Amino acid sequence: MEKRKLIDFVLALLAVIFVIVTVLAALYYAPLEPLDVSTVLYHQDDYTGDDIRVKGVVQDLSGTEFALEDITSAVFIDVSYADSGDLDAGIVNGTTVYVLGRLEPDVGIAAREVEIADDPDEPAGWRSPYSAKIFYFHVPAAWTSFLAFGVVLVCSAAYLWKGGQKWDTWALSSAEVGLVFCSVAVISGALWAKAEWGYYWDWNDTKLFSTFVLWLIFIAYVAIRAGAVRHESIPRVAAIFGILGFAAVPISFLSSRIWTSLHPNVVATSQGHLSAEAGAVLMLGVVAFTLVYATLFSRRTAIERSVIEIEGIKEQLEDAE
Amino acid sequence: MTLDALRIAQKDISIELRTRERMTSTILLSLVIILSFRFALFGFDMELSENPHLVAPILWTTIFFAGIMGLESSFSYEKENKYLDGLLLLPTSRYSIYLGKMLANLLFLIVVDLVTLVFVVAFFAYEPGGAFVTLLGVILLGTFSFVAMGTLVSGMTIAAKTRQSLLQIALIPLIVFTVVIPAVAATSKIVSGSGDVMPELNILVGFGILSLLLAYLLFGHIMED
Amino acid sequence: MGEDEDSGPVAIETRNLTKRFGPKTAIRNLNLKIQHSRITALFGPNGAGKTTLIRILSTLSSPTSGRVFVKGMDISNNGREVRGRIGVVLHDPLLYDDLSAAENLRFYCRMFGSPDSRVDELLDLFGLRHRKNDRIGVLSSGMVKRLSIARAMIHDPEILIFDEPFSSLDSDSIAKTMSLIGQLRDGGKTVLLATHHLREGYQVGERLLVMKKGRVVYDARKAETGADEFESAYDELTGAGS
Amino acid sequence: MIGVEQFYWAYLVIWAGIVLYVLYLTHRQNRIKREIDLLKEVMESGGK
Repeated sequence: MEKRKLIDFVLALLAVIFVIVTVLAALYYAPLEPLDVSTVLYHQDDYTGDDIRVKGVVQDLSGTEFALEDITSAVFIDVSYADSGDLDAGIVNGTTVYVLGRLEPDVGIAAREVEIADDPDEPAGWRSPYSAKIFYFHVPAAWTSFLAFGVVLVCSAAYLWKGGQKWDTWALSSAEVGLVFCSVAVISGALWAKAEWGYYWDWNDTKLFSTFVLWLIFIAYVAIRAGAVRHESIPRVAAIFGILGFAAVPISFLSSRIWTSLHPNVVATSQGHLSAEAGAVLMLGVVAFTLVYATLFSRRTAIERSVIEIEGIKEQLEDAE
Repeated sequence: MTLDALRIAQKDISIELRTRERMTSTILLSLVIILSFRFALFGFDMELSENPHLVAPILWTTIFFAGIMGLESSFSYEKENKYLDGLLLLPTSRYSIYLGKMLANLLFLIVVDLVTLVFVVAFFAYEPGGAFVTLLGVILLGTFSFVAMGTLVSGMTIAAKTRQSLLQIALIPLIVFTVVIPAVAATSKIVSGSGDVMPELNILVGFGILSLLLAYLLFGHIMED
Repeated sequence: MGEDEDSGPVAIETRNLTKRFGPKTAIRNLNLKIQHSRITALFGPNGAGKTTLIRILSTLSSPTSGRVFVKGMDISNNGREVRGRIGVVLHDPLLYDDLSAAENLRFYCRMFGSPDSRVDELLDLFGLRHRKNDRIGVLSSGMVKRLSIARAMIHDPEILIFDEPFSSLDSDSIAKTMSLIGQLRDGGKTVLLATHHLREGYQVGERLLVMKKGRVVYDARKAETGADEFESAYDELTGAGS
Repeated sequence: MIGVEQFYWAYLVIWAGIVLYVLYLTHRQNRIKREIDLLKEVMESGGK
């Protein structure tokens, strides 16, 4: 009993520490700094398939030189052309390049992906680059919800296979906590979409749609369990539903990769890879959210155990009568 | 197994013919929905002959609403009146019970579909013309797919013994992608006379068969106390 | 748990049967053998686990652990066969209010694979032929009870299980039901009945079992136990009447 | 388009949601603890 409390405490402490570190890192370590290009000293475009790779050396307003090396598509730039002219030029005088991570003069911005808009009227890069930092919370939240629903799948299967109260308790707890994280992912995504796309939700987007369905499924799961009389058939039905519902997780995860989707693919695709800084902060976020999940999960199971204890006591009382 | 399922379906149908409760209330609901659409669109001076793509949402909104209402009473009729144990005591597999219920629901909903189609044709002066057979095919397949999963989930929510009915909340996320969108998309294509509906039909048939398979695997588990 | 010393062929056997509903234990590690061609009466206060036991024996409910054999068949693997061998009369009549007596019986008759002539046979046996075309909803509760027994006997099962056969019946119907149960036993059927009607249960039963909190706490043969002796033992065990 | 500073609301929304959930869990836990204590009291006093 005491050991469990100690583990809970350590988990909660770690979660809080990691969350604070992530927030600070997202805000300060991986800032998006605008680099207002005043002069393009050297500039070269290479076409590889659909991508434009840009190399160049530019000066900002203060005259400091920055090397832009091997800039590929995707992630973090607002291209506001001073004079919309030569599209192929990519970077021209007056371009504002938002760079993820610290700007280090002279060292350059090597390997930091910057997207060059194809059309100045419809920039394909981030319209609202600061909002893109929600990425450090949105992705870990989505990942944690997938993890949580994975736990629901495993525990539900184990419950059907072997039986045993604890599997059911774990599945229920994981579903509820996972729903919280799924809500965070959906809401943060919608806020970001408003900033970036100009509207909260796009119903034609398969990624958004499938995640929404996933969200609905686990709302249904929690609703089936909520307030229901404790009876053996409910855990069994819920377990079956949890297994069916998990089918939406791979659909949600893969949808933007299988079908065309507005949703950016940043992690683990050929479309873009993260810079070392962004990757590090993202990993930090994933660890922090997983720890928060573990803490909440442990608390939720404790509540469920107490509920069962209460029912046990009540039964004892009835027996004593 | 099939014979048992047919007998259970026949029992449901003869009860329905006796009481006509389900059919009357569902068809009335269908009428109300269609009339609401009619007056809403009439207010905007819209005619279906000019906007044939409106047929799809009107038709399927009605069918899904009426269908959920019908599915809900399918098992709750047995449960609330405490007949369910009688079915479970029959020397047949649980899957036959599912199949029987599914067939009765399917037949019931097909009647509602046809009546709704008549309403749409009558109130909106919509003429399917040559597309009639394909339209009917899509409606039947959509209904089949909907009923196959709906009967399974209906059994589930009844077995869960929750106080309020959770059929809608549990069913809708499962059918949005798999039934609602393909059915509406295919109907839109047919009424506007453009596009190939085979991909949608494949999804509907595939999901219907998948539901039957899932029911085969799960229905025994669901119905056990 | 007292084993019955006169062992005949066993119709129903439970081995380490346990049933839990969440934290509640309805049946605790029950080992029970029910002999063939005999009337076993199961008594016990509410919540003793009688109904749960009957639901498990009739495959409506599955055990949490342990096994149950009906005529040597494990019910968890042979649900269909077991259901074909047993007739179950539950508290609810399991007859559709909206269908007539004959229609109800015909439905069950076909489902159990018995010939349709069995319907009239049973209606005659239970004296309900004149009401065969009436809806169940308009019949008296005594008639419905008799019909529900007819429903359970539609496939002429070897084992009959009754849950509270005497409740909500007038004394005349109770007497009829009791004599019917006696006839069944004389016809070589195995009968298990769960009831809290002590007197009636004692009268028809040959073996008397008392359950309390999921356990069998009393097991005796009627031939060796007087009615008063049984009643006082029951009161003492269950704490009733205090 | 939402401005840069305004967008920090989004982070607040996320964390506020999680904190609210933690508060809800704590509330439930406390309520259950009270109930357990009460039941135990009843059991000790009424256990004849």
